[in-house]
Amino acid sequence: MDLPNRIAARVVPHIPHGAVVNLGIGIPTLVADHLPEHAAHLQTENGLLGVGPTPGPGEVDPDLVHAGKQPVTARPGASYFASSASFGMIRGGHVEVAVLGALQIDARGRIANWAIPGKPVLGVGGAMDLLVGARTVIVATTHTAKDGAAKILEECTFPLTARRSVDVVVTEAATFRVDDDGLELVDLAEGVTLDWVRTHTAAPFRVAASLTAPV
Amino acid sequence: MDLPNRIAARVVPHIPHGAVVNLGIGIPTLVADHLPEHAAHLQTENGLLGVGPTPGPGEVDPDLVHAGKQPVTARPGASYFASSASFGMIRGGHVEVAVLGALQIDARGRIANWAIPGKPVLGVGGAMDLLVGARTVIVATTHTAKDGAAKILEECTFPLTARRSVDVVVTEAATFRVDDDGLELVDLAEGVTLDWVRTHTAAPFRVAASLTAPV
Amino acid sequence: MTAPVTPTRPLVRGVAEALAPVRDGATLMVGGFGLVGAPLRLIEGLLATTTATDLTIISNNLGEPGRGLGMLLLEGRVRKAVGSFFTSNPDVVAAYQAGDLEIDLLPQGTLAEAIRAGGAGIGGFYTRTGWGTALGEGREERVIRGEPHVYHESLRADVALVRARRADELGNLVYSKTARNFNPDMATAADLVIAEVDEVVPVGALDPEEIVTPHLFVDAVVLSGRA
Amino acid sequence: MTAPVTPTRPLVRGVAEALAPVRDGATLMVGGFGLVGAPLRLIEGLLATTTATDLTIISNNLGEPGRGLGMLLLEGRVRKAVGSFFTSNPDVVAAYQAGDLEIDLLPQGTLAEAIRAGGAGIGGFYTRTGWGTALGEGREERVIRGEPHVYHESLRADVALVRARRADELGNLVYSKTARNFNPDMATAADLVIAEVDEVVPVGALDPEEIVTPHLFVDAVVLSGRA
Repeated sequence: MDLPNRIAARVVPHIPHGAVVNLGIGIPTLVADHLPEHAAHLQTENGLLGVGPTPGPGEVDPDLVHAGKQPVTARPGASYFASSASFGMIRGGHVEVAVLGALQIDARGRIANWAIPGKPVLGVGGAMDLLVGARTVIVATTHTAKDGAAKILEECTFPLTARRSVDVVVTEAATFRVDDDGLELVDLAEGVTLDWVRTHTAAPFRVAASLTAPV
Repeated sequence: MDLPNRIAARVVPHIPHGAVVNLGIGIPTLVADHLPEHAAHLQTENGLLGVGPTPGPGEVDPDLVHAGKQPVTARPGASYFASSASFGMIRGGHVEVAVLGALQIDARGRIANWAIPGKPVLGVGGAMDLLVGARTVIVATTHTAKDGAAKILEECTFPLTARRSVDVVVTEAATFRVDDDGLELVDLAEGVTLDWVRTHTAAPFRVAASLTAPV
Repeated sequence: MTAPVTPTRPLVRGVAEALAPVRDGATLMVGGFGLVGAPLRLIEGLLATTTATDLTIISNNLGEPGRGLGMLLLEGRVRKAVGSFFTSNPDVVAAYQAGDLEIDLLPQGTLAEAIRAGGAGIGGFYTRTGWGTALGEGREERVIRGEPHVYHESLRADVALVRARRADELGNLVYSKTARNFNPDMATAADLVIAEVDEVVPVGALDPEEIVTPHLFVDAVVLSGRA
Repeated sequence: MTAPVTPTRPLVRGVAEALAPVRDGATLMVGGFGLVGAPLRLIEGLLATTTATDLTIISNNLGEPGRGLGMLLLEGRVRKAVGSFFTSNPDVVAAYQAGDLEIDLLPQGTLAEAIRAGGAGIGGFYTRTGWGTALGEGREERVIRGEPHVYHESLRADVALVRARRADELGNLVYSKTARNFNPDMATAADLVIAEVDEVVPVGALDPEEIVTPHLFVDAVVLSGRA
């Protein structure tokens, strides 16, 4: 499995069976491929509840796409709605889980995922609404940037997407839960050491008792 | 024809062919019976565009009523919608004509039709929204109250329904147009004299040239 | 199309089971325009299967004398009513005058908009309706594009009781004609949403273009007994 | 059911005739999420049959390079864009950096809500989205039920160009799947609303429960040529 898919697969255990879930663009979109059949109702903010699998080559309907503008299908029981209604669902707290990507995450679990200082700020999409409105937010991201720099930082240097902290941060190496005291490391991927995570994480975090117990 | 129907019939010439029209409860509702077939699209604020005639005794559908809660039918091309959407149409200026009843009308053409001083104020319905939102508002009312008192007054003594002036006032005796200078008498019903109207109207009004020309 | 997502628990409940979470002092939204589109079986169930009292009811009307929400009023279960037209039920006028009932009167469009806003995560909004009238008094004013508006906060409830024609097994809802009215708005604006329907159809039986209330809004479905 | 109300004038127009009222400096809402549900024939018509320029475009995106609204941009017709996601078209970034294009960036939900509010006669509203971020800076704040919100005024346009699947002869509209997106909201929020459809059906052919945009919003219908 490639890196993005490894991360996506690690998100699955955090999604309750039957939940209504919105998957952001990028790695979050891949989560769909790893969810057990029928485990969740996927909402996409361009106006569909009940996103199904990617269509086969002959089955593409140009009027049926997800928020990443890629072709999808609709499951039985799906419904279509206007953008204002879709964001009413999102802002109104009717989407249980949003899985979002992130450029940076701070020590309080707040994320930056829409703008980079020094570049023109010309796109935000639904990121701010999802982060404010979803009942639970899971971040799915590589542990470090392409240049190896830490993405989990004391403070974000990029503009925040919202003041709200996310609930879970999932990387290829580690999983953190977020509470009022900040980040808690709750899981290490197979073959990853606590030392590796400490070296590649620039924010303080607690380590769950389950991970420090003698083996 | 009884008095309410005589008033309703006098409203018809003021409704453009093909207009979207909301008819208030009471005399305004009767306007539907006097509109030429197909002349207007009737909107009712409980969620229907395309109100048709009253159903026959065996054809009543308890789920199909107008804002006065009486059974109606739906014309071909009708549509149903939620209350928030219905008032979106009304407030948003998408209803061309509202015909409303009135308890009092002032010299500027502002109306009171929802509350009486000294009685508990427990009902307003859609009156304020219609008066604010409809592009043209026509009042259909008896010229005087049941006790013979004038309803068209210098100032309303009952609470106003909105600060907005109506456009036309139609009674069994007279029709007034309203502009920035107040009321202008533009029509007298057959057999009604200017003197009668002056006696039964407690607000100043101008008389249109067409009515004062020598006969 | 692939198979539907299996519901995690049965959506269709008995009246008593569905209403069990209603607490004393709760705020309830109840659909309907008069009795048209009112969830009458659920309202009867509130009386017959719960002791919930001291309720705040958000509904366009309070039923008719001894019918619909009018029953709830006569049983002394209602502390406060938020709506637009109560004068069609003389019992409401009497209860108000006796000091037994608090009333918050809103223009009908403002009521509908406040419910829709509550469901859509909008905190409050400005409308021209009511400005310069007795119902606008004491409200914050704001001139927008040259026109005066008044401020209203959005409305939310603990429980919404709504009436629909048909549900599928996921809880997607479609309505019947003007019985739609406040129901779809209220179905978005409460922590617990219970829908009374005539009929439950299999998943996939409703046209995805035609569904008015997507299932994510609906927590429980009760049969009206009028299929 | 009785006979339908006869339309007072033909609703279906040619592209040039429908677009003739578009003036220099006009504000246009244009439906679509990227190119999905975008009224491509009307956009092409703006270029081919009008000289309208100095336009303000309210749309989620500005098309793709040389496609949809992207064409309008390359022809120098667009002065300002109001939307939520422009980075997918590098031409937009270039025009902005060259100082040729003004941009007003809104969160997508705020954009949709502002359009819906404009159509529904709501002057402005408060949302939590964007509070405490760069996009919330300088906006009026208000704490509602303990949560900070920011204020947004509603949006209106002179003309809306929307894409639907099907119209009836009165102008009632139904949409196709996720090509619905911003189109029904925009159809409510402009002085002149032109719908591009694949097909026009007789009055009565659409189910009244299924109509998404009632005809009172629609001023003209143009055929997409893709029936």
